[in-house]
Formats: sequence, structure tokens, C-alpha cells
Amino acid sequence: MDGGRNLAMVRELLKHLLKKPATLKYPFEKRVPFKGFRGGPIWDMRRCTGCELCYKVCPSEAIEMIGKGLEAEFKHYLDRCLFCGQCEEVCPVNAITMTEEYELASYDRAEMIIEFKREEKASKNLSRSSKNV
Amino acid sequence: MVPEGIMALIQILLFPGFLFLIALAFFHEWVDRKLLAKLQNRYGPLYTGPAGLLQPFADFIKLLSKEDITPKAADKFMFSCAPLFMLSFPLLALFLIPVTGLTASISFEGDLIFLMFLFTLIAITIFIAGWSSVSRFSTVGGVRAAFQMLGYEIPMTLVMVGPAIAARTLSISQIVGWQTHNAAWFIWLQPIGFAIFVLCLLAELEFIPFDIPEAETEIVAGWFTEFSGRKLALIRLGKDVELVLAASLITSLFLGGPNSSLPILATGFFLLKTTLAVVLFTTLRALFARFRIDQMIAGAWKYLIPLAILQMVLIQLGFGRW
Amino acid sequence: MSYPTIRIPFGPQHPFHIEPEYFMFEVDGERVVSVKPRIGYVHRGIEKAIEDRTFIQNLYLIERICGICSHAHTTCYTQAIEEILGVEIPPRARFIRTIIAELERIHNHYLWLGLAAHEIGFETLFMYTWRDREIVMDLLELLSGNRVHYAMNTLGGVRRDITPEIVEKIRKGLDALEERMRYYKKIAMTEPTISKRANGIGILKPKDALALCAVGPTLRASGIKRDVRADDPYIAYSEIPFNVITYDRCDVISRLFVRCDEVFESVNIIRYAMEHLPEGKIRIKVPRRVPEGEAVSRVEAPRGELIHYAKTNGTTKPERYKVRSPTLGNIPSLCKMLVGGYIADIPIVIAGIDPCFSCTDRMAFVNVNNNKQWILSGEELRRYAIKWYRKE
Amino acid sequence: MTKGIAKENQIVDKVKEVIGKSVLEIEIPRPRRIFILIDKKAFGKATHYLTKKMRFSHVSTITGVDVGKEIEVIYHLNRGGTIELSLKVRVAKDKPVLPTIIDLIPGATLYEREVHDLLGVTFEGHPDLSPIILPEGWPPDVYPLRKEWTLKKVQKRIMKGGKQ
Repeated sequence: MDGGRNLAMVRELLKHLLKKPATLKYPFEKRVPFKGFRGGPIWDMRRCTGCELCYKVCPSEAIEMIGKGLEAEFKHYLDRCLFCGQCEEVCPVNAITMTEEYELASYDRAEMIIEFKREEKASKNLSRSSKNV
Repeated sequence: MVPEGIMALIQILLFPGFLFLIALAFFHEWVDRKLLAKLQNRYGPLYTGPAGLLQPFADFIKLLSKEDITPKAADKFMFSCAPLFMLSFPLLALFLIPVTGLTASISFEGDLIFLMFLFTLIAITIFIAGWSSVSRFSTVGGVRAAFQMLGYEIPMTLVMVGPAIAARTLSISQIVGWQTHNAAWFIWLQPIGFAIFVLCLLAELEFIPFDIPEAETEIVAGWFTEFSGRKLALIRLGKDVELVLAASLITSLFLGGPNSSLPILATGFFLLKTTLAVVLFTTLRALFARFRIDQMIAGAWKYLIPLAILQMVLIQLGFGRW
Repeated sequence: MSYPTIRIPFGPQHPFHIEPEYFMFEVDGERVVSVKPRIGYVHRGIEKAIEDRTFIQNLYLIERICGICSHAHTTCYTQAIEEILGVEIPPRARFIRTIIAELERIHNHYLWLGLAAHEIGFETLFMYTWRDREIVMDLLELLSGNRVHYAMNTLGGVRRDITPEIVEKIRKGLDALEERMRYYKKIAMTEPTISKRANGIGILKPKDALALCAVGPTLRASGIKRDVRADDPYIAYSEIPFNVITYDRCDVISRLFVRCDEVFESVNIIRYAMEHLPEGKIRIKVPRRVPEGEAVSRVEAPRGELIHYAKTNGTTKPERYKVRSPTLGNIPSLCKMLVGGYIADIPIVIAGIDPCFSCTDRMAFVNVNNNKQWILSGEELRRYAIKWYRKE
Repeated sequence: MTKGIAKENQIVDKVKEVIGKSVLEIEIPRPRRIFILIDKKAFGKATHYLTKKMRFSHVSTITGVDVGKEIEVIYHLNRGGTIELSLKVRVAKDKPVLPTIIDLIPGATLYEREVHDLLGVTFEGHPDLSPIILPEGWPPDVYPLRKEWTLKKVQKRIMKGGKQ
């Protein structure tokens, strides 16, 4: 039963005694995603013209527009978003950019809705207004 | 209270007794998990205590606080006794092993036979645990444990008797004494016996090549699928103590046990050798895939038993005697 | 003296299934007497959902039919729609699609090797293969911006280009992947415990494989030379030389070898494709409205032949869209293999065909239970109401 | 596009010889693809001829399409992995019955059960037409893929009356 002990496996095992583990000590060591990684999208409200293209094209209806044209504001539902980048692609004025943030989980669904307000009404339009920035 | 009575109490409860053995059980589980992780290129337990040392203890406490469910159809009495037996038999067996010197807490002529009897009892407890928790998975697991016992029981007994014949005694303490006096460990004298003994202990501990009774990918967790909460905690502790028992049995029968009478030195040697034995188990565990039950039994009867008999013949011819 | 056979349920929740499928086994002792499959537990009704979404939105819905062969599904989908539109995508886009398809095949086969090792209890090999799988997932993240759902395909081409330094990184990654797979193949050949658990297990004779319409590695492991990439070439496979792997031992170990060799083939295909990458655009404009028509498109997904049937009616939404994933094709042959084996062989034989039940269950109807929970919570009720009124 | 379909034309001519009159429509959109719509009467002969004589022995899948009054069942047959022939048969919606092809190709069992579950086409001679995809408590008369059963109608039916 223990006849054909194969040495390839034994050598590999012993080699691993010296190797550094391949796993990361998350959350203390974090892995930086590559450039171009599709994380949570953010809206640049100064550029947005309220053309509704991103709202129409979103496959999972994760974008909600309030108001029309230049006063339009957005509510982005992170828990429905697919991170497909279709809104970033379709936006004629490049107002939407996909950040490299992937730690977007939260216990409370209300926190998963991110509002993007216009400049004069509220100060924090560029950055996210929810807790998990 | 006569001081000598207190000494006996301390011996049983504290030093070479329960507390020490359970702490050793946790330590050996930690060694096993850390080494297996290292061999598999990952970290293993990290955050509880220094380098995850307290992880097994933390698991034990966590399980104690979990809800303890008994299946409605289960045989209540047997279902709750199985974990108790599972823990007490290995602990009792460990008292037969010399730890702090050349003689164990309990040592009488024929304690080797008593130890073999305890081994069989452990296997039967596993079967009862599987049988009494009336779920398909655990029944199949229990039956497989019984089959596996048929496989490894005979070669293990044959091989355990080897050192006894060479040392012309049936008491473990005297076998250890014999090895210390003649400064000859049985691992050199009876290498075949040592190899078979290690394989049989792997089967008894249900480690990887032989973890058939609890094959998680086939029958969930095999015989202890239905246990939870306190009962599961006791079973896992029982399995850890069983690991200590297997390691200390190898140390005393084949590696010369604590080969000095001074308590500190003896315990030091004992700890060193048992940990080495656990390292051996873990390396084997990382090396193999799981056998099927019919392959295991066929292998045991086709290879292990003839080799064990060959070892017996060699001893009779005087090779293993010195 | 036949003992009463006891029935052992495998699934729908079972530690070794990555997805809920359900097999009811009649077992006589340790021998399997009969098998009754029951699927449909991850039944999300994608085909019905496809019928009321636009073609662009469908792209992302179809991609999520399966986590591992998402690119195969989108390639098949974009091919079908482009065929109806009568549009020819630029050659560079075809090559990039092929590169991603082959990277996905390597990713799938590494993942499968780890799962198979876990099935037979070989924890260490499971850990090693899944560590090496990170190499190909990093390459895919580098190329497409995401580890699993690459969203590289779009109607009319691909969305991202391959730059020279990405090509260099891929080449280094491929060398490592090839070298590791050679080592794993040697292990699979020499390690006695693996061959004991996989040799001569789950036999599928060529005659049965053909009659039961098996597909992919399961078919090729029974000695039949069938591969959509060679027989019915699509995207850039007609311009890239490669050979179809077959083994004829018809058991689990030969399925393992077929997949190992296919990784070597994929590595060569990618290297060839990167050297002969044509210049030019990577996508062309495609109208939103697709003319009336129908198309059958076939792709060699990592698990086997994947076939899509599209029927359009001139609007922006498809009339009918049928998806048949490779796993559904292999289930009849799987039942044939399981009968007569041991209980202990069930996981490795099921894993042998590399089942992906999320693919198999993508059929026709929305699972009402999810909807119900979905509607009850306040926020969803509000949004559902908005959507409802906007439609009326 | 016509140069590459010599083989396909041959096949179509042979099929015409055998069941010429009941072939309603033929279409070869591209190499290695053939669509043939035939009358229900000639279905048995056509499938037998194709699978046995013409060696279209691999069924990739069977698709059901609701075309208004009728249900069109498409058999995607395949020969040697290359040529894909889609044989279309139309069946009335109120009496959707078709003979099974399991005797010719055993591999079609699950596909026929699937079309039965979702569109209600019963296949005579099929050993076990029990639901394979839909959940156990599914009302027997609801065929989700039929056009008249829109998403909302089915939800109402399921939540209101149907056993779930």
C-alpha cells in the first residue's frame, strides 16, 4: 500500500518548508489592484450634463437620477451595481470614472446608496458621501 | 490528608495528569495545523495568541458556547455518552505511558494488553457515535470506522507486541526501561514494525490517507456529523488527546520514551519526541490522497499483515532482540 | 439475498458541490444501484429575463450565467448577434477574444484540478493548484480589469486593447503556468494514491459517450476527436494551428490528462496569437436595433460544446434566446458512469465532468422566492413601484 | 458566401429526395449551418433518415419557441462536430404533441423534459416527463416560456393560487 512513494511530492513538500506563504495577512496586508481595475464608480458632478445615458444603459438599474438636465443628481446603488464599466464607457463627457476601490461591503443597505449632489447645494460632491470611502 | 495522597492527586489532576495532557493535546493540534499550513504554502492559525498558539483552545471554548442539538430520532443515552467515552478512554490510556521518569502513573505487568483493549474501545465508541446519531451520513461513517478497525487492528497489535517480546515484558514502563538500559531504541531494531505501526496509528487517528470514516467530500463529516456544541467540543478534544496518545505510544515503544529518571530531563525528552512524532504524522498527512474503504482494507490485509508477521519472524530469529 | 437498498441524497447543499445540484442515489451497501438527477436549484430564469432587456444589457446578464466560463458565454452571444447583423468584427478583436478565451480555459482547468484533488482528499495538491491559479487570474485582471467577469466582449469587438507590456507580462505568466502544470501532470501520473482513486473509475465507453451526446473533455477522454474550435472554427481559431487532445482510457484519470494537455495547448495558442496579433481597430459601431433573423452559434467552452440560439424580431430586444451549457449535455453520461461505482467514487466521478450548475440552470423562469423577499423590504418596494409606474 | 456550402447543398438535396413534399422552408445562412422547416407529418421519417442514414447522431439541444398560435420545436442536430442542422417542426399550441427521439438518440432525454417543463410540449414515448427544472410545487398548467405568461402574470398566479 505504501509501495510507490513518489519522491516528486516529497521534494516539493520539503521545498515549501523554506518558502514564504503565498497567502496575504488580510486585512493587515492588502493587495493593490492593477491599473484599470473596475471598482466602485464615482460621478464628477461638475462635468455631468444630465443626459440620462448612464441611467438608461445600466444593466442592473443601479443608477437613479433625481431632477433633469444640469440640476440632475444621482443616487448610486452599490449593492445592485455590476461594476461592468458600461456607464463609464457611454458617458459623453467622461464624468464617470471607475475607482480602484473593492472594499465596498457594509452591514446596512442604506449605506450602500451613495448620493452625488450638485456643487452649490452640498460640499462633498466629488467624494463619496457614505461612510465606506 | 497524607502528603503522599496529595502528591498522587497532583499527579493525576495536574502534572502528568489531565491538565498537562489536555494542554499538550492543544499544543500538538497547534503543531499539526501550523506545520500542515507551512507545507501547503499558507499561514495557518495566526491571530489568537502568539503565532496562533491558542487557536485550538479558542475553538474549544467557542464550541462550548454553541447550541447543542440532539437529533430527534437519535438514541439519546448513547448519543450523549459517546463524546464522554471518546475523551475518557485516551486520557486513561495516557496514564499508562511513562512521562516524568521511567515508570508511568499506573504501571503493571500487562498494561500493554490493557492499552490495546482501550484502542479497540475507542474504535467501538466511534461506531456507537455514528450508529446512535441516526442520520444516513453518520451511519455510513460509523460502519466505515468499524470496517477500518478490522483493517488496522491486527497488524497494529502484532507490531505492538514486537518490542514486548524483545524486552520480555508486557509493561510499557519496563519496555522503556529496557530501551534506556540497553540504549537501543526499537526503531533501529524493528524498522518494519515502526513503519507499520505509524501507518496503523494514522488509520486509528483517521488522518488523511485513512480519514475515510469522516470523508468530508462524501459523507459530510462522517460519524460526527450530528454532534454540535459541547458534544462536538468533547469529541474534538478526544481526538486531540488521541493524537497525543498515538505520539506518546510511538515515543515509548519505539523511540525509547523519556530515557532518564530525572523528572525534568524525562519530561523534556518526552515532549521533544512526541512533537517529532506529530511532525511525522503531519508530513504523511500532507503527502497522500484519501483511500477508498475497500482499498484500505485490501491493502491492510495484503501488505501490512504479512509484513507484521515477517517482523515477528525476524524477532524470533533474534534480529530484533539485541 | 438482496439487502433493501438505502437511498442517500447528495445535495442540494453538500460540502463538495460548489453549486446546489441534487442526485438521489439508491445504494446497496457501498455500491450505487441507481441515480436520479434533479437540477434547477440555481434557476434564475435568464432566458425569460433576456427577452425584456436590450442587447447591451443582455451582454452583462449572459456573462453572469456562469462564473468560470463567462467569456465563453459572451463570445457565443456576441457571435450570434453579429451574425444576424451581418457585421464582421476587426481581426485584432478576434485575436484578443481568442487570447481571453484560452486564458479562461487555463483558469478553468487549474480550478478543476484543485477541485478534483479536494474530491479525493488530496488537500495539499488542492492548495497548490489554487495558489498557481492566482497567476492566470492576475493576468486576466491586468487585461480586463476584473478577475472573473472580464466584460471584454461587446457587440462589434472588444472593449480594451492589449499593450506590449501586457504581452510581456502574459508571456512570463504563461511560462510559470506551463511549468507548474507539467509538475502536476507528473504528480498525477506517479502518485499512487491519486491513481488508486481515479484509475478505472467512472468508465464511459465511446459508444455510450456518442449515444448520450457527451461533450468536451468528457467526450475526448473516451477517445473521440471532437472539438468545436477545430471542427467548426470561430473567432481566430481557423488561423491558429493547434491540435485536439484525446485519451482513450475512458476514466477519470484520462479526463484529468486531457485537461492537463489542453492547458499546454492553450499556452501555445496564446503565444502564437500574441506573436501574430494584427494591427487595427478593436471594435466597430453596431446599431442598437437588430434586424429580424435567427442564428445558431457554437463555442468550445472549457467544459465542452456550448450552443446559443438567437431569434430576433427587429426591435431592440431579442424575441427568444436559448442557451444550452455543456454541463447539461454531460448529465446523461454522468448518470451512466455513476451506476455500479462506490459511494466513495461519487464525488470524483461527478467532479470528473466538471459540472457547472449555474450554467445548467439558467433557464426560463425567475425564482419567485427571491422576488418575494426582494419586494417586502422597504427600499426595494419603493424602487419596484417606481419601475412599475414608469412602465404603465 | 455561396462557395463554402457545397456540402450543405448536397445534404439539403438528399433530404429533399426523401421527404421532398413536406419540406416547407430551407435556409443556409453560412457555412456549416442549415435550417429546415418541415411539416409535422414527415417528422418521424425525417428524424430517422437524418440520424441513421445521414449520421446526424449528436443532438446539441432542442429549443422551443412560442410563435403566436403554434410552438416551434427546433432540433439542433450535428454531424461529426461540424455541420449543425436545425430541424424545425411546428405544433399547435392547444394540442402540442410530438413523438420522442430517445430511441434514435438517447442523449435527448433531458432536452425533451426541459421543453416539456417550460413550453408544455408532450413527447410520446418519453419514459419520465417529470419536471426537471421547475420547483416541485409548480402549478402544472403554467408554462413560463409561453408568450402569454408574462413575468407579472406568473408572479400573481404563483403568489395567489398556485401551490409553491
